[in-house]
Amino acid sequence: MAIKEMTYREAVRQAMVDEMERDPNVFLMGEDIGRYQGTFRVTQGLFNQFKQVRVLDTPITEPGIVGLATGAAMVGLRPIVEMMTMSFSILALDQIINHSAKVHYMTAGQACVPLVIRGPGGAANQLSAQHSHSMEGWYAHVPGLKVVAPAFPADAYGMLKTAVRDDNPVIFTEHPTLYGVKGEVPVDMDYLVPFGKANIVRQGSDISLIAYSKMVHVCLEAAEKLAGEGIQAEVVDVRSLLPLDVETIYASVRRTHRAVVVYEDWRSGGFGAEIAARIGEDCFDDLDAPVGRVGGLNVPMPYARVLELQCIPNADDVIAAVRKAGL
Amino acid sequence: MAIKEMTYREAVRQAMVDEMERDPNVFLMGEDIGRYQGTFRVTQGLFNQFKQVRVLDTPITEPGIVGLATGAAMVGLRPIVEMMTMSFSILALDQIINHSAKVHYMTAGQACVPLVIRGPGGAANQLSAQHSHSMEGWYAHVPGLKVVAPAFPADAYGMLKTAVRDDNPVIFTEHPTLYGVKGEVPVDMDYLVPFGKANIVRQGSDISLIAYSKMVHVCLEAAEKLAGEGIQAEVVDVRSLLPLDVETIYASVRRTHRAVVVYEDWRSGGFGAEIAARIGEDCFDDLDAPVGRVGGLNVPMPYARVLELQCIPNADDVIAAVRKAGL
Amino acid sequence: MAQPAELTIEESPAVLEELYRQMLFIRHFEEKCNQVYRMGKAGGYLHVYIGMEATAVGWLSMLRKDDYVITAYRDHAQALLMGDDPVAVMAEIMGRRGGTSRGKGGSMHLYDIKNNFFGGWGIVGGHIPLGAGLAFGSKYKGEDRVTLNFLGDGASNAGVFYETLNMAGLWDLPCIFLIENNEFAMGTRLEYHAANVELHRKGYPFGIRHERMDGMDVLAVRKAARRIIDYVRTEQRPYLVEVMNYRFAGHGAADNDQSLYRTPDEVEAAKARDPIRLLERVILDQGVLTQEQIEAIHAEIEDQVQDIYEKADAMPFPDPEEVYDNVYTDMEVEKGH
Amino acid sequence: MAQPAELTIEESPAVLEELYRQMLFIRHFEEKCNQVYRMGKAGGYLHVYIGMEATAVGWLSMLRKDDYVITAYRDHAQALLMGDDPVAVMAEIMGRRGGTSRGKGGSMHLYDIKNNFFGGWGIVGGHIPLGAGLAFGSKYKGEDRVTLNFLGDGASNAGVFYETLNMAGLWDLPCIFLIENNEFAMGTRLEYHAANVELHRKGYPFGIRHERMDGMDVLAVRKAARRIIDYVRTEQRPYLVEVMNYRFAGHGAADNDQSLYRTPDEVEAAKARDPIRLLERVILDQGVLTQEQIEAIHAEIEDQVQDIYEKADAMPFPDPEEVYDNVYTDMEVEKGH
Ligand SMILES: Cc1ncc(C[n+]2csc(CCOP(=O)(O)OP(=O)(O)O)c2C)c(N)n1
Ligand SMILES: Cc1ncc(C[n+]2csc(CCOP(=O)(O)OP(=O)(O)O)c2C)c(N)n1
Ligand SMILES: [Mg+2]
Ligand SMILES: [Mg+2]
Repeated sequence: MAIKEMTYREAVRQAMVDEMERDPNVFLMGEDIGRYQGTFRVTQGLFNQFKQVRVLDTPITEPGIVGLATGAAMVGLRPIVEMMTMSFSILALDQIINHSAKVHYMTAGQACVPLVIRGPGGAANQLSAQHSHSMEGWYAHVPGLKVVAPAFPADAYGMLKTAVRDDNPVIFTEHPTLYGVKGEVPVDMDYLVPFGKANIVRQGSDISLIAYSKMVHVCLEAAEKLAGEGIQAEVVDVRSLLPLDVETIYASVRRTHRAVVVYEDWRSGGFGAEIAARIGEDCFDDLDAPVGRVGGLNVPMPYARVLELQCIPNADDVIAAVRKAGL
Repeated sequence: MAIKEMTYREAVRQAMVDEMERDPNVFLMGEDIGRYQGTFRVTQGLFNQFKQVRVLDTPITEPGIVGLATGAAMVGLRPIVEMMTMSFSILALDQIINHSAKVHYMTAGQACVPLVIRGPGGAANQLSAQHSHSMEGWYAHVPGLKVVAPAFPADAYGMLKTAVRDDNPVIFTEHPTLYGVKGEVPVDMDYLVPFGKANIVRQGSDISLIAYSKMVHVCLEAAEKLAGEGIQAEVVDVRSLLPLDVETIYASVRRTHRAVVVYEDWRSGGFGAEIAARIGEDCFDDLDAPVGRVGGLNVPMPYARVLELQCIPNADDVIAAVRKAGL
Repeated sequence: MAQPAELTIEESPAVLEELYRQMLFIRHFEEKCNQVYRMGKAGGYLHVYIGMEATAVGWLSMLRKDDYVITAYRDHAQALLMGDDPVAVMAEIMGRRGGTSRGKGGSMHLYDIKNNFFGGWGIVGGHIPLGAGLAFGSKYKGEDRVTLNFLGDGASNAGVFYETLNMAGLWDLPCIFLIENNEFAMGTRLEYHAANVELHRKGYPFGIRHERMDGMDVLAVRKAARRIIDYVRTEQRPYLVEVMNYRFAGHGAADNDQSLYRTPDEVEAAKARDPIRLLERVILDQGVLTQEQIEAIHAEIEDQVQDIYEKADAMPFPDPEEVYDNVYTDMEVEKGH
Repeated sequence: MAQPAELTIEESPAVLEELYRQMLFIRHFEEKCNQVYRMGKAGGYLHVYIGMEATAVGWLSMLRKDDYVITAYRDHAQALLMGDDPVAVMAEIMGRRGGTSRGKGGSMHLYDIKNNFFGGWGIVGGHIPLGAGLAFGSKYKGEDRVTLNFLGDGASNAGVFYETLNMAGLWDLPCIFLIENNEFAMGTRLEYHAANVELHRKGYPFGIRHERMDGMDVLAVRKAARRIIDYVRTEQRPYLVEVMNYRFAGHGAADNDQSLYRTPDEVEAAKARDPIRLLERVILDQGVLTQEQIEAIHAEIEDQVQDIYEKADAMPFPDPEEVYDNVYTDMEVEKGH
């Protein structure tokens, strides 16, 4: 196993290369992913390496693409569908929720759908109201799907490989602002990071900050600042929303007795509410303060940078919630 | 004001008749709502009374229908779109979330969308996996929408009239199993039930059961049974999910010190999680027990009645949660 | 309406009898389903194929065993013809553990994956891209299968249909889009839901060959089907056919006021071309079977269907705990409310 | 490619000059936008109209003041031509409080509702049914407005487009669907995204009149536009036109490697029919303006655009608290994280 420093973008790409080399049934489809090399350049070089039809440029028809991929998966292919941004997966929700996610159940196990839908989810830089959605919470609500949102290159690599080998439809959320983040990645054909395992990325005894994807980095930044004043925040990287590793989350809360759940999605009704509600239910006696939440503002994403930055939770917002929890 | 006994179905219909008579810009569109009188017969008689184009049979194209209605609303019409079932609104989510809900914000107030989308949401009787969705929680997550889910004929009547007069897009969720429920309705052109007001439909001092739509009736049934053993459950009918009347909910919890949130939607990630999380955050010191939740099973809805009934929360499930809360 | 093709009968007596038996079996099976529904032994939505038998029987009789078939919720005929055990189909409709989906699917969601029948789908239009995906899959693997993708006239308005036609045309998918134009989308007549009633035209913008044809005369159906299936298999290109048939029954078993959208006279007129009667006339004219033999077949099939029903009805309902099975291939779901 | 119409010039010298000024203004405005983006004074996605000017200028010049216009995210030209204050447009693109949407929309979401310009939408295909809704609204009220509904070649694959065509055909909506075929959907060439490259054919299944036409020669555009707008206004029926133009610039301001999808030669060849040059030639040939006058106009417009930019750049950014405004017409949203 070679440890390589690489960006999140490269890690995602390497995972696809690995899996496509390993299994001829793995193929890639999406808008501008081939000849154009992907709008976020995640698929750079893949068209040249694997050629059409294994790297397939599609029309801008998300419902059709996901439906076609689902059908192909039912006869044994293993499609990876890139959503140019996860926001566009809204158009394909019927295909994802009503079809891909339910095939196994409705057929009582006769068929399965080894499908990965991946792409950047969340706000980038002034993409405004229609291009900045956090969709992972919606998907994590849907039985039949698995939903992951890695924060680091190594997890992006290992979890995408796991996703491709999974026989169930997996929603794999990247974050546009993470693509350039670097980290050490154990490049190996069989480096697989299992789903349903949260990861404590920073230990601390005073409060648990629980987050996934980009917000893990925001929490780490907050924890760093808090450490300066002697508050030790533990940061739990949820990584996998469905299945959700409540054990690791609860264990952390039971140690720290305080929790703040942090997510970029609109605060009200986001998946952070589910995590907070579970902690409230199952760690009731362990809590010294209400479970705090930090979410995105409940407004459509505005264009102007000054407004956009208001919407996206930052380290100061997390620190404010830590204060509210009595620290 | 004439008080009339009528069914929930008739109340919805009467509200539409009122508003269409009052305002020529109000019109109705949907699948099989005209000549066929609606699959749930909610629009019975309206085609004969108002004729095409005010009662407009549409093709089976939910995205197109909602988009067209949104455009029409932007130039001053007030469309009511019937979804044959709310499950089918999944196909129109992009139009609803990315267009209808955001027009006012993206235009900074230049335009608004007085649109009502209404129809039966939730499980009826063996409609199985693709036709039994509870969608209201998804919508209640979206800024720019208002979302209501009345449980009684009088509220259905008064809230639908409010919805039609609202200048913002409103999701109005009925429940297929409530259409036959009877109640007294104050029939009057100006009987308007405001949004954002929860309603205590049964008083009690021991625990607050918090629900909307059909689950209010399930909670009332549970409360009745509990009363037999001396437990006084208060039942809070949320009625309006967005805006959400946290004051009434919190006041109840502060009196009873215990709460169970009940919803039919899949338990994990449903809007009940949001309500529970808020109670946990804001009533922390008032709670004698963790906030309980009762939701639908986290599985696609199965067809066989015995399995379907497993999925839908009933009074016994609520009672079990009350016990878990220590009563 | 499309013209019936002229009759130059190519089928052997045995084949003619088999086609007759298949159509008759579907007719009786479907009548039993409606009855089962009225008895309260089936719930939800249930849509029968009565009047449309020649379409599925004709087309499916020309497929190869390894070809793929997919359709919407009006799926009993296809399931039966693809080789699903009729007792398991009836049991599924009745929500029994012995059903094709162990009672989880119901009438609208029948599958027989081992026999290449892929359902059975409830969202109007939703399965159409899945069908293209099946065709994509076989082409990707270098096989020469054909996929037969059924949809209704109402479904032919759905956006995803056009998205799929575009992909099929673009990537040369061996997929036959078969619009069953039975003139109604639930209670809405064709003219009220389609800007132009010639639905086969939808192939044109995508450079996909397309035509309208009769769907009541099973022999004419077979002739056209053979030609088109051959083309699709050989060329590995898509095709769009609009098959004109008519549903004699209500939209679903719960559709109890058909006067809202059609007259009894209209239904009677359509029944003049009842596909079973049309073939019966040929069979008698050609001396394949006598009147008595035909009556015996009727009796035999009626018994057979009754037997199927009784076997299905004797089956148990699913165990409540089964509600949690098959959400994932490899993982349990969280239990409880 | 469609043939250029023959030139029998009907326009007065004043009109010719005005058309020329409009196209030139758009060209310079758009070049300034790209520059603003490179300076980091605009963010997100920004798509300019360079090369396509004759289409919007030609069509919009034939509309009545009360007609409706809607388009996708490549919307600067339409906003400017419909009468939006160019300083407010530039300010919006720069995210300033003085912008058309007070900085909330940005380049992709320009609106001028009082002047009947309805945006400005970022989801490919998403605005198409909204446009039909505008037409539905005017028809419902008994007005004789026309709605001009712009979309791209890439967008013409989107399912909702066909759903909308069907409704427009079914209900006779006075809506012109104008496909701007600029040969690319972002980095994907027409042949790789459309099963058939004659996009006007999409009108056929819906019985909607349809044709392909040149979009580079503004005078030819106007002639066709007049005819079609008259038809749609008088008959109150839809129309579909495929207007052939070409985008000289990248897909968006951030598209910095066009070699991935086209050659410089190809772009040069297309520039032989630069719409501004084509009209310039007419103007010189007809003696409407002299070369010196043309140069003066260029200088004038450049100054004007520079002035617009400077005014916009002097405007403040929105106040952070404004983030909460205009979510609802009548209700505050909950504040805070
Ligand atoms: C997206 C969606 N909208 C509405 C429905 C309700 N519905 C079920 S069948 C049907 C009519 C479909 O007609 P057609 O496609 O002609 O098929 P047929 O029933 O005639 O076989 C409708 C409206 C649905 N199942 N899915
Ligand atoms: C639903 C959706 N999918 C993908 C995108 C990303 N995207 C933005 S523009 C574009 C290309 C559209 O091309 P076309 O319709 O031809 O318009 P043009 O840019 O040429 O004017 C794509 C893929 C989007 N905005 N919306
Ligand atoms: Mg039909
Ligand atoms: Mg284009």
